[in-house]
Amino acid sequence: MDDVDNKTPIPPPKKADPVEEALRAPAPSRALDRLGEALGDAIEDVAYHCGVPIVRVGRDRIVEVARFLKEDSGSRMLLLADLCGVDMIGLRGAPRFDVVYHLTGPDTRERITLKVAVEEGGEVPSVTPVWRGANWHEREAFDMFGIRFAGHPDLRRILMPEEFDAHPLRKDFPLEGREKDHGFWRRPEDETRNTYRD
Amino acid sequence: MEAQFLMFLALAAVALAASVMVITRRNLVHSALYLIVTFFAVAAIYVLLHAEFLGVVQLLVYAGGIMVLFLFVILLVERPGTGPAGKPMRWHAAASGVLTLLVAAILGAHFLRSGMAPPGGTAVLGASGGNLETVSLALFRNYLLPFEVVSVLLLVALVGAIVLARPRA
Amino acid sequence: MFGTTEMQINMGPQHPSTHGVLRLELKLDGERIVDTRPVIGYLHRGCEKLGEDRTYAQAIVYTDRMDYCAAFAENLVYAEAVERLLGVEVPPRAQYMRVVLAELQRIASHLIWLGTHAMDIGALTVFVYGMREREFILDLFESYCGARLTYNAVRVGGMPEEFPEGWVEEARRFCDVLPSRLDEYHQLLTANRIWLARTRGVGTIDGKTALDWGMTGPCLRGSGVAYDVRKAIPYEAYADLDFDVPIGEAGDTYDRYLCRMEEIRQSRRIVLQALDKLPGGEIRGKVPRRIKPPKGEVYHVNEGPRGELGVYLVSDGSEHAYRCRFRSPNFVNLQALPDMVRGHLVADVVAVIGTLDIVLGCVDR
Amino acid sequence: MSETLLRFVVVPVAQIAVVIAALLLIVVYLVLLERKINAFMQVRLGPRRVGWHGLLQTVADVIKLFTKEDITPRHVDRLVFLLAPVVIILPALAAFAVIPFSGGSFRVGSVGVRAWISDVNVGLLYLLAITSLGVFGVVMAGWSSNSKYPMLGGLRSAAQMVSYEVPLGLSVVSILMLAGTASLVGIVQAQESAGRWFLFWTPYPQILGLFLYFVSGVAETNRLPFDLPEAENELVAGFHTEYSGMKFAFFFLAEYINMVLVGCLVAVLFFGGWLPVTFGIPGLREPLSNFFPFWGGAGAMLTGFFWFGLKVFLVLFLYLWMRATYPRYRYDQLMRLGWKVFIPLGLGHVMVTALAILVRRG
Repeated sequence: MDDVDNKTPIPPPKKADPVEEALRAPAPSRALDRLGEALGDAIEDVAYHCGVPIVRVGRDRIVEVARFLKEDSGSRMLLLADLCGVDMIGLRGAPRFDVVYHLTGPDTRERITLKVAVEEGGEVPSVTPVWRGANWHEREAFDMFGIRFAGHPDLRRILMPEEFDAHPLRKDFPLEGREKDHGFWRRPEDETRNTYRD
Repeated sequence: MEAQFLMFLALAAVALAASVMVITRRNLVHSALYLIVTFFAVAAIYVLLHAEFLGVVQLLVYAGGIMVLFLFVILLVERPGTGPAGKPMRWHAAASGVLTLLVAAILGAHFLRSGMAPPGGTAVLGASGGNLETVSLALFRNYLLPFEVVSVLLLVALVGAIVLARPRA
Repeated sequence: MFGTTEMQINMGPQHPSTHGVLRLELKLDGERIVDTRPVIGYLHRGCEKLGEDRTYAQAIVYTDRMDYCAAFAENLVYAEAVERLLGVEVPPRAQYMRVVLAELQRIASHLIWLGTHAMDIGALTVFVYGMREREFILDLFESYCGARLTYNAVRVGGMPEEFPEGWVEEARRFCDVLPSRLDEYHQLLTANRIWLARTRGVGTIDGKTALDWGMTGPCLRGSGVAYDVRKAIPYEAYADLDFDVPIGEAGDTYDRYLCRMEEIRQSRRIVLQALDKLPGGEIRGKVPRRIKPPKGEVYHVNEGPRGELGVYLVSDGSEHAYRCRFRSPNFVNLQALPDMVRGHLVADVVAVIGTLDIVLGCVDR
Repeated sequence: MSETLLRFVVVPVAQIAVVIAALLLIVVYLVLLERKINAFMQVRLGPRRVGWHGLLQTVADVIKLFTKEDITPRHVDRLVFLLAPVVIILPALAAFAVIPFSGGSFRVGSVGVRAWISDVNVGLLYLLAITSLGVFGVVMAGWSSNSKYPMLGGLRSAAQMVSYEVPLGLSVVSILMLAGTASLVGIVQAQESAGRWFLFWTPYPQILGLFLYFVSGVAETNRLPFDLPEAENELVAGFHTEYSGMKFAFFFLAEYINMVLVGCLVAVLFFGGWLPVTFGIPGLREPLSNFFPFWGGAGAMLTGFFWFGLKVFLVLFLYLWMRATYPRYRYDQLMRLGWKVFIPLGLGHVMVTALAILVRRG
């Protein structure tokens, strides 16, 4: 595992690049405005990138925020386009993971990104009650990062085999090499076998 | 005649052996398949007696129709490979023994009285030119009323089965 | 007297009509589906992990291997996402070229869907007919980029090559042939009583539920929701092109079938328009040799043949993506399968898998 | 050689041998024909490698199947598993015992030889009975495989065959009434003496009967669009999923023999068997009935083979055409079609035919 340097913060960009400036330019968002009015205290931070607001939300408030964005007549984020985890270990250290929600309003044609930070071994409330489609996404995030979702109906591995014992998208998971047996191919009767090569 | 008698003996032996298998197999599907063999042998005996129509109908109705339904029910109800569960009850053996003896006694008495010679029916059937006509004449002319009564009875049974099988609202 | 037990049956991962290595654990009452549990991951190759290990330009190759029936769409969305991160403008000619190829790819992909879907329902001939037209498109792609399946035909900032000589005429010729072939398919299927019996009222899902599951693409539009990324959040040159978005009403397999069939026609329309309007000029934007986007992140979507293709890239300022995430429309659409087949018969599972038009390479990534 | 021996042993055995050999040959080329016709309809070429235009392709396939390792899975019910292919192919072959392939006759010594193995007066019923036995092979195969897909296939086919036997029988009943005999030879002769096929019988042409018979026949032989017992896209290969090599070849063979059987029956029952196609022109009848007058009865028999074969081929072509055109029905739809459409139609058809016979008698 890499050593993580928690002490030195990432230095801010030295010179304001016009392209970068344009990328970070705030964009008007009706959904964000409505959210700010109704649940302003849940918003921890707002950033913009490529014209989409990125809203950092408190971990306990995510279901509330999600439900508001979906059901509020002004934002109508009916489509949970994507939900994924990000291992932030190389960017900020702790808390280790971000869970990222990409929402789309099919009729408002707006998009918004929500982010929730969670430490290793922590739990994020599941948004499956809000969008049923979150089910497999959350299972995948669990599978790939080991992020647990509280209240998920069926939190099992989805892409990796059930007996696999690591979380491959974490930054400390090696891309190659077979030093460690992750439980692949191991059946109860051949406990003696270590890897599938022998 | 001699050849016919030999064939009868062979077929009867097959029928009997298969029937014994039907009741001794623990596997329901095997029993059903042996029952088909029995039907086959009996149909062949009919043909031997120049009752081709009966023989064919035996196959068509019993082997082709009823046994398929039997198998269907067995397959649906039973899981493949498992025999009927539980031991037969003790009084079953006693009762079936008594009944077998009784039937054997009645048949034996009958045969002893009338002799083994077949009754002269086959000659009559064969002479009237194809027993399809004979049977249909008997059914639709001589015994029309019983025939119709039986059909109505079957219809009633059919309707009854549908009523029983209908899902309760 | 007698009780019946539910039957557990495994459909796949080796099964002729699960479109690859999808495995379904079916619970049956007779032939009626009580419950379905899709099991996926048999084709998981870790494309996201690979995308984090390779440079931005190298990672395009991996996108080919996800939806191998529509590799160009995957190439495109990834390249566009990187362009967004870089803040690079793509020259108009490249934009139109991309549209032409993307729409041809959509037609090819829909033809595969049509063929396999019809074959699952037992219509053998449609499959061969669909392949015949698809072959034409594959030839076009081959003469453009040299590959027939995994194209790698997009570069960050533009296109790798000009269209070769005579290519545009060939593409036009294809567009001329296509309508009569489409009529052939319609004759074979659209009014066929058996086809209607097998697809009407099968796998019905209403628009609200479909959105709730996150479904996109023709599967969503078949349920009457007119959400198409090409219209909603236009990218490339789509804003300048005139086309309709077909939507269904009932949300059943038949409506989705009609939707896709009409989409083929619309795609042809787009291709013809784009070829007419094809501007001159550069095909590569100003992209540095070493692609090092500034810190930031982007979630970019395209309308792929099977739905909303998304790419989420997090850049830490280096040559590799810090986080590379592919949003697969198949993965999301497949979730709704248990819902869509509950109470139907085994044969309908096959029809619904066909109508979802999944590609397992894209589901598992 | 005594006449009895000749009449009761040599001639029948020779006939049976000829019929079986011819059937096998026909099936081999029917398979090739199917592949070629489907290929033609699907803008393909079909087999072309083995022999001239692939003419030996099926022969090669048969050799392959027969030399393949014969696998019997461990979990099967051995006896039933081995018997099933036999049970399915025997009725299919036995049915041909009563099919009259042609008219005419020739003499071998003092014994007249006809183009049928036997002419029994319950021929039609015999056929119905014997073909209804084929279902046992399917059920046995499905059950004994002790595997879920074959089991479902077996169940489906039991239900399907039982259901479609009824409309099949009903459409035959009206033919029976028209001919006044259940002998297949008698049926053809009745059409000969009536001067027209039963298909064009006045005042009530048996077109509905033909439709019912053919469609039910397709359902009985498990061909598209009714090939549910072995629907490869749902049940992998249905009841014969666990079979391989020669045993699989038996199932395959039985399916095609049954197709030929349905073709033969349609020809006999509706198209006048070996009678020539005269388009209703009376003068054509004599010359078309015997292309080889100098050979007498044998010439007439040969000519009859030609006409009979032509009719059977037409029916088989229809089979193949349907396979290339139609999607597959769903199991419940198939049952609904059988019970709610075909059986009432068949009953009505019998009634109307009876009425028509009364009308004709005056």
